[in-house]
Amino acid sequence: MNPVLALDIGWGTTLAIKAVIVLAIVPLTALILGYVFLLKMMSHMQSRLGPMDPGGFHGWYQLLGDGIKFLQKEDIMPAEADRRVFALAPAVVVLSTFLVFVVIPAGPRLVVQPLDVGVFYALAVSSLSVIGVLMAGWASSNKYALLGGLRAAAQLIAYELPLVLAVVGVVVQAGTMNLEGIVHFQQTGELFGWSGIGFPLILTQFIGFALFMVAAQAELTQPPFDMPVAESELVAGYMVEYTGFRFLFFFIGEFGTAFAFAALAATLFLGGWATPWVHGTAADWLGPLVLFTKVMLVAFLMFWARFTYPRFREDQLQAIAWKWLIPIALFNIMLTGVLKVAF
Amino acid sequence: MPDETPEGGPTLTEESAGVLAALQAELGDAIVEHAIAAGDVVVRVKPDAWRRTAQVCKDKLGCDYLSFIAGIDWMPAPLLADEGSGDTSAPVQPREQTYGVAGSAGRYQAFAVVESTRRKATRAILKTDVADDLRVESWVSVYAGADWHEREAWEMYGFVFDGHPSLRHLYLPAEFEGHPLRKDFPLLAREVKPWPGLVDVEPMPGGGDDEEAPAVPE
Amino acid sequence: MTTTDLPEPGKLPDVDVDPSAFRHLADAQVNVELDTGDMVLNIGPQHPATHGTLRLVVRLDGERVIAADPIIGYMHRGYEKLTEFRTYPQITTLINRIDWLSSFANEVPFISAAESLMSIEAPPRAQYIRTILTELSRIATFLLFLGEMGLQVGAITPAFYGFRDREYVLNLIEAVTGGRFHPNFNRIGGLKDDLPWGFIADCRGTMQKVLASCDEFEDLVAGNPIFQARTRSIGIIPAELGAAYGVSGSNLRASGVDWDLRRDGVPYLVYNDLDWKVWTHPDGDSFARYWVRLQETRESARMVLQMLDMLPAGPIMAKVPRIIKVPEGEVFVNTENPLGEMGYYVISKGATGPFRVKIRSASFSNVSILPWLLRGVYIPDIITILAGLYFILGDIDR
Amino acid sequence: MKREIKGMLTGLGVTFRTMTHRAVTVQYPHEREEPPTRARGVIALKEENCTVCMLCARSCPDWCIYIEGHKEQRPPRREGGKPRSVSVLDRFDIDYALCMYCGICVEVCPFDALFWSPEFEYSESRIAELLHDKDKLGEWMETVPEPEPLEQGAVVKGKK
Repeated sequence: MNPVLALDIGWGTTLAIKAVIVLAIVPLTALILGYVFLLKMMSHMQSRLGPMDPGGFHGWYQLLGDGIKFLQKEDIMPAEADRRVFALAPAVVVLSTFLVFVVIPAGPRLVVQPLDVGVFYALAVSSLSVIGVLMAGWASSNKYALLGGLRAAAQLIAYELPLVLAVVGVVVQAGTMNLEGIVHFQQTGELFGWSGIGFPLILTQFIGFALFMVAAQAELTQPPFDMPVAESELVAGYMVEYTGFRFLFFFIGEFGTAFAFAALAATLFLGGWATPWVHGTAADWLGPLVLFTKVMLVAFLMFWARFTYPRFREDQLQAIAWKWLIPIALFNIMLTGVLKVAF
Repeated sequence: MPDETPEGGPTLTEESAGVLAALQAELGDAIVEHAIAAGDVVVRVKPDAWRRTAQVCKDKLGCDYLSFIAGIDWMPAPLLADEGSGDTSAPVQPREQTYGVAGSAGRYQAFAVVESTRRKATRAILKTDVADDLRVESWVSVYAGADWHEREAWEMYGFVFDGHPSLRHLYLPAEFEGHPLRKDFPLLAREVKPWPGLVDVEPMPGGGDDEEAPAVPE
Repeated sequence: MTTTDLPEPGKLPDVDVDPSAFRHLADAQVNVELDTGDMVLNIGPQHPATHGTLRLVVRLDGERVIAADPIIGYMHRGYEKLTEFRTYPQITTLINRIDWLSSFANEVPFISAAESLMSIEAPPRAQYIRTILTELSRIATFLLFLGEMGLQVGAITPAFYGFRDREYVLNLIEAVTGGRFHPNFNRIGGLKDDLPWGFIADCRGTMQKVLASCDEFEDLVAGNPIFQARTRSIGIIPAELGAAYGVSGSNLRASGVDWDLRRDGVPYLVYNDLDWKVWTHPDGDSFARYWVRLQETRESARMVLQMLDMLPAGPIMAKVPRIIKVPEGEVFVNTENPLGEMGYYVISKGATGPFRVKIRSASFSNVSILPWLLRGVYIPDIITILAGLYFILGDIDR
Repeated sequence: MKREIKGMLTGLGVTFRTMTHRAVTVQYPHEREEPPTRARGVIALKEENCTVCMLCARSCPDWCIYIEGHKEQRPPRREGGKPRSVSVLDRFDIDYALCMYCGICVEVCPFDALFWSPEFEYSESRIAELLHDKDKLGEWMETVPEPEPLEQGAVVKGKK
């Protein structure tokens, strides 16, 4: 295993550094996405400016301040709540976000823990959040929260399948489940014999990419699939009873997971950290930047849809998953398989 | 005025005249009186024909649309302040109990407006007297929308609508007592606070010239 | 995108919603195999979808409504009682606050009622300005609706567009009347003031903006397949039942009833001089209500543009005694307000104030159909139905 | 299906287009919109015109104007005339927490002592502090704008 920063240090220290990096990166990415998209892009799409004063430059400090404010707030728990489960639920949600980050490579050697079953692992741990959401909905002892939690469970489970199936095409083409392997495949691949831009898999897996984006949107419970939260119906769904730092956990979970899914999409379909003509040490330094740019691009698409579309109804959502996404995904896998064998 | 006939006075519009003729043909004796209110026909029917009137309006006149049902209390409201006290905050209404167009037999009346969505400017104002037992026939079986209007009238005036499925409080809390729109129900907002217009300019002690009106300039 | 690109009115889209399937499921056993317990959910009085303080107590089987009971009155201010203690000019201030989104339109029927009892007619210029301002408040109300409906269905952005575009119209109203929300601009016999210099030019520009933003709403909301999936076949009001409930205005026109008091009622203001059209939609569902209001916003903008060209010169006040005493009599005046039929039954006994005023407000009757309408729908549909009916709490509770 | 896809894309187009345009927000404390001349922001009092006739207090629908005054003897205007008795305003309070901003008081004032001003920045942190006295109302006189010209076709009244 490569050390993180080309330094020869013991595995214990490495582990500690890795843990710190992951712990730092999840809130950081949540902050960045929250600021760039939730505060700024949404505002401008709605013909407003968003926060302008905090921090001086375009209100960059706003979210940070909000976070600190959340930490200072009183920890309120409903009297009837199942206290232990109630307290544990946000942690479970955030945990699943942390775990996804573990396998996403940000450069040739910059990955917390390369896994041979990286894709499988990432999608598996991302669905852990369902449990947290369900716990939150159940433990809140609130009817809105319960409805929200049950909706979330039904929805996340329904969209787990298309999400996985959408990725299968990529795995089939790249021939590996290792995320680093997939990136390498895309970096070194050739497009009709021309290696100028490598071989980003979106070119052949555009159906998979579209499915992945739709399913990811549902996994993130973002509009048009935000029924578990459904501001105008369930007020805030499973989050309705949460305040202070527990709510902050959900917020970090939401945006951190959005970043993680965007990073997964960027890695699987857009070539991840790879730039085809950059190798070696340069790639070490350029990789995170390239990945970040791609992630922001993917996140822009996600949030663009989020701020534009109304939401479906729960039954319509299920119909879309089972009647459209899954058949299309299966068809895509079949097509990929046939083409893989043919060429 | 109750007994005023529309001679030389206001006239009915063509549509209202048609409504009146049709109502007279259908209801006959049940009509106690009719009058005109700014071109509209006001028909006062016997209390026991109240629901039949609605049915006739809906079936025969094409008045398929219920605008509202409400109550009136013709009793003059008790004065807020004694006469001569200078309190002119509320408009001064006549002190004797008079009734509006088409008359009334007593203090309470229920009235309603029905309209037609199919014929142009076709509508009827219907009134019926409410006796002391405050019982009125309900219209819910004819116009489904009468439900809330009758609940409101029950709450505000205490009218009991026979045949209404559930007379519950509509606006006010369930434990509320009294019927706020009755004229003898006090408006507390106007009683808890003295009228600021009452305070008049007082002359300086020993200043003389009390008779000069303060308001008139040079 | 033009209107023709929208689905044919009357033709149900290929969404997997069969209205007959759940319309009266309330009467049937909903879940045969697994007998689930009912849950009573209390929506409101403080809930994002209730525009204020409407409260709905719904009995649910899963997410399906078995019975719904709207509870109103959290904002009841007793205006009918208050009017008995006030003079006519003072009442205008109060009735501004019944339907606060289109306050100017509220004033018109009351002032007309008083004018009718006093046999006064406002001069033509005043009538035109009244009509212009009434239509402006209609546009302001509907623009908010067009955005708000998007919000209730889950899209945040249209709401901001609604507020933004409404502000242009409110600025016009404020420039004329001095009040964005509560103009208090009508006087018995005319208006408080004439139009300020530059109003006509400003108004023309704003109407173009309104037409443009209607196109935007069509692209962003009405044309969106998700929005259509959420609103089509949801909350169908049959025409006869709607009329019997007293549902009025755009809600009734969306059920295919070609009835607009501006055209079909007792003539008022200057609508008969204008060239305009009453929009109807045969479906009667939430989408139809959205569509009708969208068209009516455009129609109103066109009417305002016409009136700006036709505005006659002259005084804006008729001769009116200094102290207003309204002669004895009764009159019922109803007008087509943005939310539906707004009517005042004024009984005068010759004093400076009325003896009794019955306020017939549109939202009250529009909402009274809810117990019928909500049976058998899902929770998300409650919200679209509420949003589609478009009520103002002040207009329900008075 | 084609219509659905088109419907999805036009929506994205609308939000994207708006994003590229200038936002309509006015950053309030830094920049401010000018309310129109007629805006009913606050009622200003020209104390010297007030004759304590109480008309405004009486016609107020909310009973939110409180006036007190007394009479004073003033020396006669002309030599040898009778001494005049004038009313002097002691108190003129408007409770802006109750005021409905209807403007009836401004209209009924026969001596042009009350004016509308578009001034709107007088919020208070406590509701009782919204009761403003005649000094405060007098200060707002400076913000009262000149009446603006009327639109063409208007009949300009002789007075005012």
